[in-house]
Amino acid sequence: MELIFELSSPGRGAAAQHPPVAADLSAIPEALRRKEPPRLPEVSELQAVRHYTRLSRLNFSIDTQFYPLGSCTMKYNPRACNKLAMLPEFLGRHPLAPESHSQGYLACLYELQEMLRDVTGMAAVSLTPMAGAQGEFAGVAMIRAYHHARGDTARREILVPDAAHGTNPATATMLGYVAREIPTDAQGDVDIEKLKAAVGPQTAGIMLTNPSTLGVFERRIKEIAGIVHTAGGLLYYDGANLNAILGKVRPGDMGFDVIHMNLHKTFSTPHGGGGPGAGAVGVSERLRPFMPIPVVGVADGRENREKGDLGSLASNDSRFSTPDSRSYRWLDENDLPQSIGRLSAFMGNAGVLMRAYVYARLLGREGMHRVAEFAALNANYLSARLKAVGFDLAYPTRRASHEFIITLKKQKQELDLTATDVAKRLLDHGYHAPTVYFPLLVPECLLIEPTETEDLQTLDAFVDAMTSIWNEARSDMPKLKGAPWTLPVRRLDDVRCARQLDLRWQPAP
Amino acid sequence: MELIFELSSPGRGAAAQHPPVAADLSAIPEALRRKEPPRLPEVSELQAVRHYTRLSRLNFSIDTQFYPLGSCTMKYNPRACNKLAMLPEFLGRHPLAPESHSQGYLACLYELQEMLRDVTGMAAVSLTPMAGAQGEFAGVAMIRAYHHARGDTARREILVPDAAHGTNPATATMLGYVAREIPTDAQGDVDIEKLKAAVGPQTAGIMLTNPSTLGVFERRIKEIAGIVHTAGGLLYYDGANLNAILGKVRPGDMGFDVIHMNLHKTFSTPHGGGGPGAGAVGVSERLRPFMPIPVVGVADGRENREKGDLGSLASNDSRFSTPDSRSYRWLDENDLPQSIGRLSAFMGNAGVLMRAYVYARLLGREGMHRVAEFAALNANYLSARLKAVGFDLAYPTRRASHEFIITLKKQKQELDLTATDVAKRLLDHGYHAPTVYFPLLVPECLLIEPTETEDLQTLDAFVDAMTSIWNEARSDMPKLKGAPWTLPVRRLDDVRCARQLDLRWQPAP
Amino acid sequence: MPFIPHTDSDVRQMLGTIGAPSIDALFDEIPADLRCGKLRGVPEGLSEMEITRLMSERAAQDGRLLNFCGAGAYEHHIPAAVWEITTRGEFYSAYTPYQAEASQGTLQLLYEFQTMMSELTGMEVSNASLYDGATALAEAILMAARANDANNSLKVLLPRALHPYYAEVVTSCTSAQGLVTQVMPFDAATGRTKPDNADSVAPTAVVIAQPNFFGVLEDVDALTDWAHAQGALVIALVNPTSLAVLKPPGTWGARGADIVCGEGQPLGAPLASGGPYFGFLTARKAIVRQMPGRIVGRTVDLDGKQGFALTLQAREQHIRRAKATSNICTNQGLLVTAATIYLSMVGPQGLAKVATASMANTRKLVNALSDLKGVGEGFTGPRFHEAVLSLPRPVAPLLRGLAEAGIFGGFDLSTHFPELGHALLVCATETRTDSDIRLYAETLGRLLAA
Amino acid sequence: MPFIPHTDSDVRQMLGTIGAPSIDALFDEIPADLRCGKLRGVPEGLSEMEITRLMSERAAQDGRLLNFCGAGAYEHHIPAAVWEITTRGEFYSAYTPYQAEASQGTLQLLYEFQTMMSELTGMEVSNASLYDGATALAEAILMAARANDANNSLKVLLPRALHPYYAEVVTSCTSAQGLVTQVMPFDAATGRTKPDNADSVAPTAVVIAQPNFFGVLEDVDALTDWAHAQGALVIALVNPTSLAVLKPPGTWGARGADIVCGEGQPLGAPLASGGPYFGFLTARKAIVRQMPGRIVGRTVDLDGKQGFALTLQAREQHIRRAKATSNICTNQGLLVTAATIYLSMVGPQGLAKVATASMANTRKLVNALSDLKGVGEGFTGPRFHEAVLSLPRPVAPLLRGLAEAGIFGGFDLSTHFPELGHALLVCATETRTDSDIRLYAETLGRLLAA
Repeated sequence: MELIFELSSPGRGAAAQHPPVAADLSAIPEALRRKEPPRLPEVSELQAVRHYTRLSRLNFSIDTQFYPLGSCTMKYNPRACNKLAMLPEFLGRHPLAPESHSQGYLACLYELQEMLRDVTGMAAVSLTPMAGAQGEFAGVAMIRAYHHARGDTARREILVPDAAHGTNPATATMLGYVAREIPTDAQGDVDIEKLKAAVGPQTAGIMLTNPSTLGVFERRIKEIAGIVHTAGGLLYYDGANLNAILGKVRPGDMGFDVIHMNLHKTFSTPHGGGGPGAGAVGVSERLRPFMPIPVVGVADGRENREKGDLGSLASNDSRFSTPDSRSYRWLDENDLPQSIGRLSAFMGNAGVLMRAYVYARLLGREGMHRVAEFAALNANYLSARLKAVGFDLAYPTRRASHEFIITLKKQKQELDLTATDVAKRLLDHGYHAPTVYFPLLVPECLLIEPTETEDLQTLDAFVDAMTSIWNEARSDMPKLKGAPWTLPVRRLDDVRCARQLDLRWQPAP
Repeated sequence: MELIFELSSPGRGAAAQHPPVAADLSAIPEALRRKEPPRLPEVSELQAVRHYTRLSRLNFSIDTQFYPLGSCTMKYNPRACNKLAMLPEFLGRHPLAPESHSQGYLACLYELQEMLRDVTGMAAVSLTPMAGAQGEFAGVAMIRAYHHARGDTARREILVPDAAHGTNPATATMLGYVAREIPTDAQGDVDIEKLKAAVGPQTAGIMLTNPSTLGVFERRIKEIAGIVHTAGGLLYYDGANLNAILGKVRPGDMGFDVIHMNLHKTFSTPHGGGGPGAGAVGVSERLRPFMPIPVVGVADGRENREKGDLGSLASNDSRFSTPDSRSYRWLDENDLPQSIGRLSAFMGNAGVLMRAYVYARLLGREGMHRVAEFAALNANYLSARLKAVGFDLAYPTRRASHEFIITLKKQKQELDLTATDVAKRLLDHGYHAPTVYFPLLVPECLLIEPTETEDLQTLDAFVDAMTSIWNEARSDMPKLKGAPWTLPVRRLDDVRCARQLDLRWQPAP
Repeated sequence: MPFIPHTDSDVRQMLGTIGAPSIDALFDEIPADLRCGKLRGVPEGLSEMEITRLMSERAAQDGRLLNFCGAGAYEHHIPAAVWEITTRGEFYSAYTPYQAEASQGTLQLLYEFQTMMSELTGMEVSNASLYDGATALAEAILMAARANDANNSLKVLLPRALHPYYAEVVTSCTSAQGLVTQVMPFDAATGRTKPDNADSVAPTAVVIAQPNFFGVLEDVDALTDWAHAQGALVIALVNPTSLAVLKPPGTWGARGADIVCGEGQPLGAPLASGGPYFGFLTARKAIVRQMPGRIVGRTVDLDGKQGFALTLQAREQHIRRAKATSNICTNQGLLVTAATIYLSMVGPQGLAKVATASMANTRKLVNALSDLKGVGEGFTGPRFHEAVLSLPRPVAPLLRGLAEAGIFGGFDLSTHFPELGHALLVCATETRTDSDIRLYAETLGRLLAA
Repeated sequence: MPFIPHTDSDVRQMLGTIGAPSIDALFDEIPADLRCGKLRGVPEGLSEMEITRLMSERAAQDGRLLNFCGAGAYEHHIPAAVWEITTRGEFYSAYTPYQAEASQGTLQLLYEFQTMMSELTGMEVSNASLYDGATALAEAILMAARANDANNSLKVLLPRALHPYYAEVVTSCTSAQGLVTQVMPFDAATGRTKPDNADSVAPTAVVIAQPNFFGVLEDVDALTDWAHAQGALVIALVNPTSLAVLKPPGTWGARGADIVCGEGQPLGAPLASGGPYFGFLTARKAIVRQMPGRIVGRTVDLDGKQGFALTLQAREQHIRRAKATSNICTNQGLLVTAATIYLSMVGPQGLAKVATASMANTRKLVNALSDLKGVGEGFTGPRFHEAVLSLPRPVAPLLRGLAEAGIFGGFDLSTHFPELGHALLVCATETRTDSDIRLYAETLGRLLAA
């Protein structure tokens, strides 16, 4: 498709979108004025609408395709979440608006904090981090602040399993730590002996995902927690895989001190083509003083109310009204003087939080319990069916959690079939590719996560597509190597893209 | 694509959409209860969202394609019209809500009436007809009521030019009239001599479009008006082509007694895949008592205010506030005892009227004048360019109005190229087909209306596509006869469709 | 220039190609004395920013009343997805699907809609919609007159317990074709329609409303058989929500209704001040060629692949002109889009719950209001989700008082049904809560006590 | 079961295939003592109807204040098309475009966005967005520290006239990596920043905010040249709307800024209580490999056809892990979608009008308020669309009074800038009308008179 700039004509514009005045630059000192206008597109409103509507149609999306994308939890994004977060009053609210005119909004955030606190088993929750990676940053920053507050500044290492997300070591680095890798054993568990050998007075903490990115539950988690805690370190839980255990087991109960949640995964806020996300953090009692601000509290100082209090929402007549008597306020550095501080100009990705709130209320208690149940059912079913087709599971003796790994190691050797080939050919079948080449320690891997919102027919049709690819690898390899064939473009030249950098349109000279 | 019913599984559902109660049928007398539930789809919310999102992508639309569709005025539908008509308060308003809580809504309708009155040059406007055809019905019904009110019940004929839309004679029939055809002369004008011969005491009126469906302006309109009026008949203006003359010439000034406007054409409300439309009617002074109800009036009885009064809206400080002092009310049979009555349960397609109102205010006075200017510019440009390619214009000596006709009479004889072939092949090029085989009196015709909202590049690209087809007709006729090739389906079997009626899905026996 | 994409240089180039000196010259065939000047009645254009502010202010001015009125338009929950998908450009800004190959989205959806309406009503065939419930009734009557070869008296029996505006629309739309209507009275105690043909002329068609305008459920089997016995075709006017739980018209009496029609608004269309809504119309297959409006059929393409197209167009005005079954051209495609998505999302179980929750809430409302002194139930017959209440005082001032308290209390029956005294028609759908109902009762109690 | 599509028979069939006796058995690797019971802190689920009512009530509870506050978030008109297109499922529910062939819509849009931001800022390269303006500034500082080979003092000069929350975010995000910040004061009369390096350590980077937090326009040429003279890289923190009419950072001083960043919210993102917004970051091409965040490039496919893909991924955490330029993973794709459509719809002329209309309205507001007794302008420097007012009384109670009258009067500077006394930061964008401004002046006048 043409670029929007190629539709542009000098002097064209969408007049209805212009303020009804002439542009008057006279109030700007001459030396500060722009000499040439920026080369933004000059198009009509119809041109813009048609261009971006057509562009959108080049995308895959949850609303149009199945995304068995491991570690990304691409589940249905209920439309109600979008619509209700975009009510005119919420959209029109200035972030610094007075608390007197923000009680409805603050009530939503407060209740979201409380619900997240309960599902994670933590002592308190801060909603401000704007993405998983920022949640990780906040988590490790709190670990650091905790040690420093005790005068313990010698801890320079963060332990990270080799299967971890790249954000984990990257985050450790951003906080000034050295990331030290802990290997995984053949069963996909952390190698406990290696862990024991690695911990010490230099250990600030460990960053774990459980179930791990290998798609299996870390069975000796309590033992790991004991080892790290004994060494004086803290445990960080990467919430990327929270969907696997929601309502089944809680990070707080496993012994974690801090957790970030990807609300755009487990709480189904949209991925939006790469964001915005939201990475709320939950903390144990000892990390509470260090939480990032702002946090929402109850104005009468009862913010440390007991678990379950929110349950009272369910008991009144209309089943959903807020107790009238409560009022809310922002907690800031005055309330949390040891806070790691502010991570965004205002309150993080507020609109994403509102969507997560709506989703959580729609699910409710029973719905939360079901998330992991049906995510696991779908993953184990798909895993069993693909195994029957002939695909090799990376951890065939383990239960799949909400995701599982197929390895093409054998097929690569025998047929030169790669994970990329399967991924690209799946696109032709109308399925988004699974996550490929991650986790790094499984060769030619496909990490597959169907999520709980996909139905049996869709899973079966996906197995049909995988079966067809399995057969094609033996009958028509060029078809696989050349895929995709039916998309707007065929395989793109990534090497050229990085070498001959073309990062912006320029007018023809 | 599968039908939604083929995705259904017994017991599945979108639970969040169910009222939170069990269905209790005990209050329904046994004899009146349904025994078997209707076979509606049982699908998840994601299945429904994905199915209908994907279905939508099989459509052409203004937001994705150029529609040079003669007589249909497929112009840009501003998104603001949709958004503002769907503000929660407007959507939540019950049609019978008290006037005290409807002043904002009534103000919009009243001002729309006033603006339409001015652009048509009529004495009064009623907004209630729900489509062009219902506007026609209302118009002819008023003509009938007018004659009957004078005791003149002998008029049994409505005159209709042979080029007219099918709705014109169909409407005459619905009102109990005989539709009598008047032929068109070689220049595309009504044959005046034949008209003179046809009028008489049996003539209730004449239904005209001007410019006609031949895409040319009826130059002797004043003379026609004189002939019909002298015979005691009234003149009905079919507003289908109002876009051609908006702000240039007014039906009221041409001598018409009644007009319907297609707000979904000239006032750009969406076609919606076949509706809803809105067919407001304007009337001359003598037909005012017969207008369909309800109409919006000013509560102080000043509903007959002079033209131009609305202009005062433009003069105050913020440029758009409503004069505070005015209040509005519904006018009904008590105000208009001779009304032809009610044409819908409530106020017609109210939401469509709101969209038209927003559009009219966005255009404003100057914008209205520009509609016809640029519609004519685009049509005459396209006509000139296609003529240069070699296509034959049906009326080469006439100015195009907002549309024009190409005839393939010669190419049909020489090459067996039909209007259908061109239409279907254009779909492959990404353009909606022009209107074909209408008007009926031009053989193998394509009626082309580009509208004022399309830009020069789009028109040029369309000419390129037409040129390519022109060449293909000489080099690769099977490519044309087999078109379309790139759409979800190829040419459909209409004959089978009508003979082997399959009008609903049935479960496999 | 809002929505005009032409630059000055475009205009010059285009005029050059045309060979015209100016845009104005393109209008040189219009007699000069007809050309109009400035449109004085149209104000200057607003920017989108300004009209947004204006409309927001007008919306706020009207506010939102807590709604207890039905009377032909029902406040139901509409899933957010319904209108987010319906207003996608591909549905919203598409044309009528005459070019079938470029319109498979709309056409398949309409085929699915026809299936759903056939299922709900228990009939064999459905059209793709009409304007609204009232005009659907008028079209059903005209269709019956065309289809009833055995009896062309052109007399139609309407229940007195019919929506008064529907009765007016029937008259507006059918009288010019010679149809005459006659009324079947209702029983003063039960509110049910009495099978009654006052004169000896056999009716061409009998209309049975289920529920009737008072919300009362008719004895449809008896009425249907009685009508058929007189040689009339039976037209069922039904609430589509109710069909999730009520006997479908196709199974009424011994032979079933012949034509079924109604207002589709409860299926996903917002109240929206009265429109756009849509009418539906289903029938026995034998009379499909007398149906008005568009119909979609399933067929195959050149390669034998399944596809959908408008069919039976020989009935329609653009082919048949003066001999068409109706002058209808547009239908309510966008609303049908919403309705089809709505029905897919609520499903048969959801729709049954909507129906019974609405019934239960109206029951609660009637109970709460009947506890007030002087307030009583109007009728004893079984009912769906509306009810008539008799009040001890004139209705209009009470409704004004309720509106001042933010409540739209219902439809005042005293104008159209003076025989009922101070009668009010109320409705509480599934969207009303117990506290809404309590608020209504308390407020009305206060007004009655004043 | 909301959002769970499984029927009982599906579950049975699936468990059979798996060979598991129950769903619970799928969790048998989790130690029993860790399994949790009921989530007591989560209430029962609501239907969509109920949550719709609840959210509507909460929205109504907060209402809408007439807004005169900027302070980092600006109320601009957003064309209706922007979010209607942005929330189309294909943009809204799409994943990060790692599978380029299935993501050309998002990727081409991001390439267009990068072009637009490069144009606005006058820089060679742009990334595809960061979280918000404050974190974009923090990332720009970290990037400068990596890129400035000549000076690794890790000292960064920030203007005192910087958004106080931005300063806090910079500290939160950069201090663990050893960066230290030092403040450049502002001139008490003009409000302009003074080029001032209090100690002798040469800074690694100097941040110039244009306009600064007080809305005052800095002498950016002089500041840029001064910073470069000390061996620092220059980071421009800019309001993107202003760049339609203000000198782009790429042309500041003799050599131009090195890195430009800012808050993208004014470009099509609603106020929305503070987010989601997006940060933008552009730079000289020479340091592109030090950029954080995603970058899209144009390339070709196997057939030589143009296409777009994420590029320079070797910088990013999922490839480079502990050695990445940042841990950033998600960006703010959906907001960038809105911004790109916004900029296409307003175009260069529209954006210039937004900028100058906002300047003019703020000028009118300042004039109207300064007419009140005891109210004065805070600074004499030229300004963009915000202004500091000095009030005769403490600000907080006056803001409360204004809020009671439905007006959000601005940002109270007295907490963060006590040296300014009773100072209030106000803003009137193009969305404010003359009567809005009059209403503010009248209301404040009344409060001051009380």
